[in-house]
Amino acid sequence: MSATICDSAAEAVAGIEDGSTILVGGFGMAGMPVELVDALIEQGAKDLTVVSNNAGNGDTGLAALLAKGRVRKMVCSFPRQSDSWVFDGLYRAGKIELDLVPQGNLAERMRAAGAGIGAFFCPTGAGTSLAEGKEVREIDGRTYVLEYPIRGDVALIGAHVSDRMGNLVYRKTARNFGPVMATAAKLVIAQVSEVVDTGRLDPEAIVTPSIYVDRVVAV
Amino acid sequence: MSATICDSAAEAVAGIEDGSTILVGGFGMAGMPVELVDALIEQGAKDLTVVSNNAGNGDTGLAALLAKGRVRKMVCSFPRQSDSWVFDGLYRAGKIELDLVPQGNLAERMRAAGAGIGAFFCPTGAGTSLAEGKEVREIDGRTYVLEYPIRGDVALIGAHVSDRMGNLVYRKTARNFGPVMATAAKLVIAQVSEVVDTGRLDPEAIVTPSIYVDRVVAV
Amino acid sequence: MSLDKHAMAELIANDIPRGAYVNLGIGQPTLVADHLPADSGVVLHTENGMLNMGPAATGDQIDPDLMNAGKIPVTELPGSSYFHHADSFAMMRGGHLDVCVLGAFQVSAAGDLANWHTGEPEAIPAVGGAMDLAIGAKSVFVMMTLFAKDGSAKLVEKCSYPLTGVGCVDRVYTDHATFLITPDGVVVRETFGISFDELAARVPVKLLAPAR
Amino acid sequence: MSLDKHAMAELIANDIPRGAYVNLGIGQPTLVADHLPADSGVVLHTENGMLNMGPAATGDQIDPDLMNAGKIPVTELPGSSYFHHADSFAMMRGGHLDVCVLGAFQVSAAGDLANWHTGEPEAIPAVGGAMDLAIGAKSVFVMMTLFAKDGSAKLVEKCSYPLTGVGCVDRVYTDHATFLITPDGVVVRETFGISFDELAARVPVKLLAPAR
Repeated sequence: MSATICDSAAEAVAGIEDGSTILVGGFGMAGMPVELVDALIEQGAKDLTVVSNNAGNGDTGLAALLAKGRVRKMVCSFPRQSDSWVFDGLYRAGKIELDLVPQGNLAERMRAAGAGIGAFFCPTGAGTSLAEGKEVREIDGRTYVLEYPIRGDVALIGAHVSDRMGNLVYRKTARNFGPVMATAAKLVIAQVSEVVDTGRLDPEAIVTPSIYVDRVVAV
Repeated sequence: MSATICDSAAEAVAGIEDGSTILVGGFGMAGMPVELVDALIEQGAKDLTVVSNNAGNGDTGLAALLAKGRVRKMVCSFPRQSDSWVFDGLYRAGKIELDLVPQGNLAERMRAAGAGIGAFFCPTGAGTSLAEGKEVREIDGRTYVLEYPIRGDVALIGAHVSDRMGNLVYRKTARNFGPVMATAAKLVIAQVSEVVDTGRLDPEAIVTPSIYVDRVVAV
Repeated sequence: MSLDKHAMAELIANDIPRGAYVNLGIGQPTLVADHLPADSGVVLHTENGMLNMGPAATGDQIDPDLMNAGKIPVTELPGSSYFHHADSFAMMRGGHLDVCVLGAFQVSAAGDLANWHTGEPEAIPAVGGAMDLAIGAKSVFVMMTLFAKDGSAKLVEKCSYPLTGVGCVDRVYTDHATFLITPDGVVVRETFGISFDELAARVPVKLLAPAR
Repeated sequence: MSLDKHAMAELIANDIPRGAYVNLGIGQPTLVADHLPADSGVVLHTENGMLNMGPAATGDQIDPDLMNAGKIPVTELPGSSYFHHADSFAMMRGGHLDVCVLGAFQVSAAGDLANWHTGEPEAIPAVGGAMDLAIGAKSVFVMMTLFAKDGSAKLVEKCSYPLTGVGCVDRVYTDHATFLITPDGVVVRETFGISFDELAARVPVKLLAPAR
């Protein structure tokens, strides 16, 4: 179905259930759907698993969601940053679970979820502690680790412009995880700077086709 | 290295060796690198394996390459078309080998080659004769077939515009296999309608970044 | 009276939910596009890399770079987008299309589909995107005549032709009846110019009467 | 005299082939960019989705949507392109980058790399793209000081820190020497302010003298 253009971030995140797995876009603050995360905090869903490259910066956005105790588990590549004190505290206190995934595997495992791939043999991390317990296979003389899809119940992403159908374009390196997460979740919610009339975006330059997008809100 | 802008299709295909695996872009005639295929016929490489969605139309292009007896094996999804008499004749005469691959597996297996994936479990074709002899695994209640990468020694693709570095954009459904093949071959040769100065293409709309492109020729 | 292909296409078109993302297979299924209501909001996908495909191109509209999966020149609608083949088939395989309408040689009672190869030894095999389409969409509709030229039913207990996909078909639209493939068996949703009993006598599959 | 980090960066910059596609890891390796000749044609990749990244942004150039993998604001050069994370890491993992320059805690004689985790139990683990970078590029260069603060060599027989990648390092640039990891063993390419014998005495790895 074509995307629903929402009037508010609150409307956009309505109905997210406790226990959901939420994919949250962004690399640092670029592409981070700040207003959607704030709305999710207001909305109140808890016992969440959050999949995102980082584990929150400062005291706002994802960090604020963590601080409220809403997140049971973080799946990410790089939780430790200079301003990740919220995650650091919860982790050291044993109040949050961490599933550490190499950044490319995070992206490729979500891509697999979106592309209907059941599992894939990946060379990244072979022979390291992050591959411990995983199936390993030698193919053409190289060692590969079997990796499974990461699926979301919900994806919250930040894009640049949407048309009224939900076709999305991004801006510079804020593109990062958004297009992949949009393929990997059942309910995809995008915040954008602007919603334009359908037909205004160049069909050759659309990065996320509307088929992947359920709700859009301009913030 | 940045792409070499060639003066002629002959220069662009120079050095292709006998026995090579050649990925040839296009879906029907859209995106088909006709001038490069013609130059390859002139160049004379033989005993080729050609990977392309179709197996040639009419008497020109890929069909002409087949007619010259240069192709040992076709890897494709749809060889039988109303005007595929050249392939049909060779196949019925036992003069060409056929590896029939479902269209999406053709694309995904080349994508795997370009993305450094060793193999992947794919649901397409499970339980059919095209999966016979292949490794099968049930994952989360669904049956998947293990598929391996398809790599090319050379890719011949048709794009729309290149800049002088080799960044490529395509046009409408002529995009098809080009971007995937560009990632999957050691030597990637693109024919385009126009070469423009670097900086003229919108960085947000480039489909094939220059890193994948070795030679470009305007035809 | 049994349905002709246009009536079948209209029936299918009316069963496609508003705003659905749909792939119409090569051949008769493309007729479905002609019967979609103007305000249906249905978005057509073509596996050669496009969403929101418009009607067939005519005259000056014909552009050799813009064709559908059957290699017929088509047009684009506002909101269309282009993507490469790996992305296009990821979209299909990943279950993002709502409905796919395909032709068939045979469909089995368990929803197995045979539509790519007659299995004749002299035939040149060609599969295209058939296997990818069969397993990809949320709902797979088959559009076919119920009986082959020799009078045998194409809805069968077990396909004799090589399979395209296993257990993938949800509904079968034919000229004589519409069938739902359910976990409980094959349900006849409606018949056209034939009684349920007559149908049951001619189709070698246990048929369940429509739910009332 | 041993090299400071700028001299090491210059040495590496001069070893990068003209026109190469290069990823410079977070930290000291980013210094390499400052020493590339203006006409080098080297194209920088940043794993957060960009090719042909320009120098760090200053003043009005700063754009919150344009940063490198270290989350430092950067600029774009003519011919730059953007792509999403799966495509960016496919580019790395698929072996399309010519050179990647990484920092390290330790490198083993067999080219194993340890650069992501000190293994201390209280440390919060964070890997980022380190493992993807380690196994992806055609050539992996390490840039590090040869000795840790406690005086122990960071070029070791076997890494004691958790591994980032196995057998992935090709060259090790340090303040005291440049080492080539070869199938025959560790070759000292050149030394800086230290003799080969002194180096061999301080590094617990069998070192081969440079080829003459």
